[in-house]
Amino acid sequence: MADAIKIGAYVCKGCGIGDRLDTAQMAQVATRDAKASLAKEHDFLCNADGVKMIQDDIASEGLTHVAICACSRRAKTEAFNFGDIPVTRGNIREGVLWIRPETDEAQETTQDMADDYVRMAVTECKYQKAPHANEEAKYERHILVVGGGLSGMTAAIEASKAGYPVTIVEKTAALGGSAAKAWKGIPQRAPYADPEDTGVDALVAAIEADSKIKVHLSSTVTKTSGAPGRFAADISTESGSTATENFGAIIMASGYKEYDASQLPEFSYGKSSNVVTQAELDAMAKAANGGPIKTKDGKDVNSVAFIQCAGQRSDKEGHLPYCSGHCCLTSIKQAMYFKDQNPEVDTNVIYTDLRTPGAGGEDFYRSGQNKGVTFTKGKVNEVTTDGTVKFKDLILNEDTEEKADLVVLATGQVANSGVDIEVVGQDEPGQWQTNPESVLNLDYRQGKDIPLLKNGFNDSHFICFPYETRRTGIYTCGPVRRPMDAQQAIEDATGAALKAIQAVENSGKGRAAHPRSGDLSFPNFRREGCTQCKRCTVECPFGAIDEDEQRFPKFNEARCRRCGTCMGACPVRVISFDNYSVDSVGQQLKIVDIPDEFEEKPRILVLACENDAYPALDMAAMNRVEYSAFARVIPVRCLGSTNLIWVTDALNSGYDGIVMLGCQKGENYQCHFVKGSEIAHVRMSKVDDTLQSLSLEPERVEIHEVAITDIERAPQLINDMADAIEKMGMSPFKF
Amino acid sequence: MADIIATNETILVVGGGISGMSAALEAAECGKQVILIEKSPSVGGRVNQLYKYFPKLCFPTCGFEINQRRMKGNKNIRLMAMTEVAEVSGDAGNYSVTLKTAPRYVNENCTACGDCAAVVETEFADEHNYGLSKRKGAYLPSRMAYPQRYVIDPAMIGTPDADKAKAACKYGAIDLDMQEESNTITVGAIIWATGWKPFDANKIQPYGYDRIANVITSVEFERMMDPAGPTGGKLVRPSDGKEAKDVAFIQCAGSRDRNYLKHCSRICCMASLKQSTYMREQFGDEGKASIYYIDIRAIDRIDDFYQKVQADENVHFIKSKVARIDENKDNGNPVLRGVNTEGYDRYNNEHDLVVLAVGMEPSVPAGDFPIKVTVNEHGFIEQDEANGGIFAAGCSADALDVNRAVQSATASALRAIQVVNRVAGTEG
Amino acid sequence: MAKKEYSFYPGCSSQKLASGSNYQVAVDSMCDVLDIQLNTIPDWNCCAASIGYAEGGELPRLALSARNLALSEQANPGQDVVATCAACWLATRETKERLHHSDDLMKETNEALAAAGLNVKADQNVRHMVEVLVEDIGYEEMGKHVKKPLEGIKIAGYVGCQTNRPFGIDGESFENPKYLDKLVETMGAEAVDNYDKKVSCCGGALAFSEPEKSQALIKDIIEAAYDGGADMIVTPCPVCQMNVEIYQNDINAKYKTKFKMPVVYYSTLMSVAYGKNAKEAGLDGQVIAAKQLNDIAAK
Amino acid sequence: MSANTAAVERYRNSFLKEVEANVEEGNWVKMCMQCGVCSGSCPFGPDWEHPPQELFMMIRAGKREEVLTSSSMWMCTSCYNCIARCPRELPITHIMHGLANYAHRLGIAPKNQPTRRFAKMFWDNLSKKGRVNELKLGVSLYFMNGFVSGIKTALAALPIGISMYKTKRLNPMEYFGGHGVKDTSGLHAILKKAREIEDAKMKKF
Repeated sequence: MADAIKIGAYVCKGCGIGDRLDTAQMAQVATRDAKASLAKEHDFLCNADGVKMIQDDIASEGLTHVAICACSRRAKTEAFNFGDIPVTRGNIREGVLWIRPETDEAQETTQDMADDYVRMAVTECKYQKAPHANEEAKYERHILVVGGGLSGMTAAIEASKAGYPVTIVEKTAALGGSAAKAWKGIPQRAPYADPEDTGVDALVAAIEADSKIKVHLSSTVTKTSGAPGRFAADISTESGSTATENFGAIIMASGYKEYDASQLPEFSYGKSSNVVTQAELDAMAKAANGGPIKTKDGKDVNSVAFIQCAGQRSDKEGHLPYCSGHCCLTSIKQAMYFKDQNPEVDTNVIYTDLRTPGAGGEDFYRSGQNKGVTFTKGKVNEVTTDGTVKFKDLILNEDTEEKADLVVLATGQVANSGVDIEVVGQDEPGQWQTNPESVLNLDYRQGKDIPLLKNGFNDSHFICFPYETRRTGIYTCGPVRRPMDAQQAIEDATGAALKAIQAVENSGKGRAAHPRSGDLSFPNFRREGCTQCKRCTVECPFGAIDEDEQRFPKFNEARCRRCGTCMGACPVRVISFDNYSVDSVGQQLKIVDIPDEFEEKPRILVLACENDAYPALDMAAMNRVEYSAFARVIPVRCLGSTNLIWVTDALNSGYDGIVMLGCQKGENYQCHFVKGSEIAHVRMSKVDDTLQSLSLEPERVEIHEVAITDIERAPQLINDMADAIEKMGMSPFKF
Repeated sequence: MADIIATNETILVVGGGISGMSAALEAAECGKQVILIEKSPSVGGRVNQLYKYFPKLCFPTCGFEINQRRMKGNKNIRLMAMTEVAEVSGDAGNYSVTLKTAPRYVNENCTACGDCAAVVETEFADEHNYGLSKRKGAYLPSRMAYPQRYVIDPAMIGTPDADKAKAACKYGAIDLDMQEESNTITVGAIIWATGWKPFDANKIQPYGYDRIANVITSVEFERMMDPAGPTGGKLVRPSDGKEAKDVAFIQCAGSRDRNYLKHCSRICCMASLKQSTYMREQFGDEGKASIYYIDIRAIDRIDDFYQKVQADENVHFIKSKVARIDENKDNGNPVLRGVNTEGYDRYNNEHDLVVLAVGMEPSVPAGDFPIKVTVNEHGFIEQDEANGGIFAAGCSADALDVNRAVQSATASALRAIQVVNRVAGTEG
Repeated sequence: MAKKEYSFYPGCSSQKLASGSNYQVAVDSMCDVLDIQLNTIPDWNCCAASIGYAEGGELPRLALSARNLALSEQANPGQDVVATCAACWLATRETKERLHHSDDLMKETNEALAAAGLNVKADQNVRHMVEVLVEDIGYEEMGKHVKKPLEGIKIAGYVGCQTNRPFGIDGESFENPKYLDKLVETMGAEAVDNYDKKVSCCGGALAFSEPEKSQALIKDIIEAAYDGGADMIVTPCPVCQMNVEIYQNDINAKYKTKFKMPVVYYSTLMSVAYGKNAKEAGLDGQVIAAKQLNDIAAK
Repeated sequence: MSANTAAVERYRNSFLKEVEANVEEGNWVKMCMQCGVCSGSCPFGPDWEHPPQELFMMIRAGKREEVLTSSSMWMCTSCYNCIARCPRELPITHIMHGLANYAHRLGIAPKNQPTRRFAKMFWDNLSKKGRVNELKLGVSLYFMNGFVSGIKTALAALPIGISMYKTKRLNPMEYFGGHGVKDTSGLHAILKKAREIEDAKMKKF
């Protein structure tokens, strides 16, 4: 293919490049060594005139590819956009000029560096194809919402309002979920003073009136296969009948169940009918329907004690380690049930930290106090069957007790998040009880449900990107994602609906989802070379790859995030992208000029993750932090895409050291592809064998976790390698 | 400036902080036309001034890099920096908006080479560092500034320094005659994401922010940790530059208080818990933190972060709203006076430095919106049918942490899309 | 400037031969210069200060101030009520606000007043003399009348409690009000800046019943003034003035200090600066003589 | 009240309701969020056995005896620091006054609490003639602990008296007459009526 293409190389002289480097030589290198069809210099490439020159060449010379040897790919990105023409960037300004001292002795090595970056940019071009959307891309506007509670109904209505048809699958016989069981809700509008209607009835009515929303009651999803744009879901009724429908995207709003209070014997739950959970109290209030709430045995209630964090925020066995977020507000709301009906009823909320955040929360707290609800900072140790609450009053600093006609336990939310596919069958004591039955029944090789983040919730791990699940086109919302109250659930569901719509639109055009949103490339797979080793199917962080009937990997492009982890995993290198491949990197590192060992000019290959490490090096350059002129930096999509062959090739072709810079891995991972960096680390732990076989020192290959703020450290790591090489001596593999 | 193409199917996003950027990107990635305006010279907003996020202790610039790339690659977004809304009229599906764009004095030729800054001498308080350090009169607002283009401070215009800057630029990027521009456009929906500002600590008189050198705000403390910040990443006392190894954090500094902001600002508890980890990060076992609080609001799953901090014996929690701070004239130490209400202990505690966990105040005062929207008594925009096609995102809607702000922004993007889709008549 | 008229509530301490009588003398001199006319409320009564509560309780206490307001409405209709004593001002203003805050209280109070054929609307402003000076006269005007600038005197502005809290002077903060300092500088003297104890309590109400406790507070107030290099303390409150001035010997005895810190009223400062003699300025009322002021007055 | 009932009443609102009904500004007590800024702001802080915010918690906890017999609220010197700083707008100074007054009326306030006794004299002094008669007040104060100690205190205070006399800020003649309002009968009528109304409002608990 290499001869079919026509590459134009452009060397910019602006920003001091022309003053410090021999750009004519660079242009020559482009054509002579890297075989660019033409190479030109320009004083100021990114301005209108420079860009026009390139456009003219494309038109007149019929260039198919353009290599810009100027500033970093992160700068002037918009200026160097020529539509379908693939563009590569040689990072001369940030990558060479700004990290090298302006001295005579540095001149030669700096020029070498620049020349190599020209060679690399042109070479990368050769292995670039303008990506075209994959054929399997389908445009399906229909959205599946699993769960008919407040979150699910909201998601459905909001998606429908934007013009997208929705199908709701609800396990029970009615819409409404937990919210429907509440007598009233926490206020969501100023003045945040009184409990207000839950809004559930209105939602149900709106859904029934909405022709674009279909509802399956007493139904579950028994199988989900396919990918964004072409999901197929089996919806089965209790009676056993099953219908299959197609969807473009899925919203999982399977909600929560209340924590099992019978695990709190110390609070006499189950032993006394006057010890109830928040949900039970709301049911009693609903039954009372505005009248006085009686005890289960029909007696008047003159005093109520609310126990916050019952079995929550606790490391005790069987308790929930987290805070459920809504309980403080809920207890205030429930205390108001009594106060509004009869101010003479005493209501006391026993808490350790009263958590009523935001504008509305604090107003509601104040309103509760105003109505005579009292609040006691205390730690409850025991509730006896006669309703005596024994606790330590933390303000008065004494052990004391209160006798109440009714005791309400603020037990928390446990997510209905399906099976934990990463800790299969997990149900050890001390853990929240994970749901044995699946919600989505995904027909994915990696498991039936969405991977969990923590404590059984399917939350995103990214603070900036709250909707990033590890299953493309499937978004969770409401209390299944994170403990939350109704107001948050509504906001969350609306956001999830947007993401579902986005998935529909992008998968329809074959575009990637976050973080490479818009990327049209997708993994090409050379079936005949495949050895069915399954590494790609196992390692894909997004469960995009299944197996077909003949046990070959089956790529579901629309599920793919284009990180290239599969490409890095493949031992026989049969996976590649149109614009990113084993060659597009491998050939770059090979074209680098490797002086023989007596020249004392070592070469260090730096593979830097384009998300954090590469920007960090760019910003180091902006701060004029220097690093070794022997480094040759190549950005990679994710360290997970690093194929061992690059390391072997580099070592064989005489590189003296290799530095790999990826994102943080482990519990607080920063890797934008979740597992990429981690997988790379595992993969590279095996590189020692390669090194031994070549009888090279293991210190020649280093892999590090780097943050985007490591402006001093990232260059330092490169310099450390340079020093190490100085000690170890040059690689013997220079020919 | 090139013509702005906008129709009543276009969504206008006001404010380029994390909420505005997210709303704009989410809508644009659904294929909608978006105009994103930001009043300062670059996007990023408050989070870009943070050192780390809680509870992951990761770096905001990391997500910002991704968002920048999303923006660079998306033709549906038109970003206008240094631009504010002057007037709005009309209704959902058809708003007429007048935008005012302040002169940057630097055009798109700028390559961000920095030659202009090199020759300029005049210095100004650096907004990015809350005025704790100085920047040149020709400057790049921050290392990650986007658009990556320099700015000439308006105060430079007419000075010889400005001419020096112009002369230094080889690319004709500096245009000292640039004037304010006004553009009136039509849009279908507006997402209001003007965010928050730190509550003015001078108003909290008992804490002597205006009188005591070693009383600072949480946002200032955050800048100190940034290696590129005013102190080069060192936690030092403003009074004498000594290392601040024993720091007191005062919660609800301006929040939950009828004298200041009545609402709870939600983020401050987590912010202080986070900042208490900086003490160890910087000083190891010698770093000590004391947190004076009323209630620790580490809501939902991030409560485990609170538990982690609690387990650190170098972090102390005192349930108390500090009554007053005096200065020990001999060593410049702030002296905190108050009562620990858990069992009534009276304290007069000296610390090296006091950090006021200042509250969140909506950036736009209730009266200053260019068109009528429903604003609650705390200054946040409420969700209300009466707002028509105007939707609040992030901290314009409530005191929110980053995660919730982005959720809110994503939700507001859909609400805006619902309006423009109705206009386009594509409701399936 | 045209003559300004106010309905004046002098208060017990201002009476002839009472602890604050010198204050009254200086106020009269000051007002004379500034062309302020004070129309005393006829037959005014005590406000019960901040100690009457224990025996008096709520309504009787409020009724006392209400009576004064009622009498003021009768005799000086439409005029703001002005008090020179912090306690008097506070009690009266509090009464006005409480009556307007609660219709019941208004009703009950008027029931009580009716017993003496009185009725109160309480719609006039109730102001402290320094408010009149700062808001109605203004520093500039006050400065114009200075004949003998108080050069070379360093003065600590001790605002104390009740002139400052809970109402305070508009635009000033509770923790660091600046008006006394501005006033001092307007009179040509130097103000101690960031005077630590500016708004600390002198133990006021408890000076008699708990002398040790309150004198401990007074000690700090005077000490801080010395630390600030003050020659004297100035105050707008007769309770503060008395407490801080007259117990210095006891304090010296108890704490082995050598305090001899004059404590004067703002009105005394102003009268001297306006060229009044020592007697007119109430300087003869000083238990601890303010020598520098005497000297200037004598010039 | 017996120990058992006490147990039942704990953290019930009976005493809180009593305070709301009978104590000046007592209806604010429930609004406290236990931040303690009042306790930390009081100039007599260390002298409080139970600072305001703790008193409020005790009221909620139903500690009627401990609260009303406490000397704490008598420590209030009316400096209004607490009111100025309270984030919840509680008129703490007035509540303290109210609690003291209520305990005093119920006759269970600490007998020898000096401020309580001084306050009574002050009121008697002012209510008789309508204006405070500083000397009488002073003299009776000195003798409030009995004749002998009275002489002592009087002598101790003598230098002050003399200095005040010298500066014409104290009038010996005042003891026999001195200041007062003209319409004493009217004033007494007002106070009598006010007291009647207040007593009538008092709820039984």
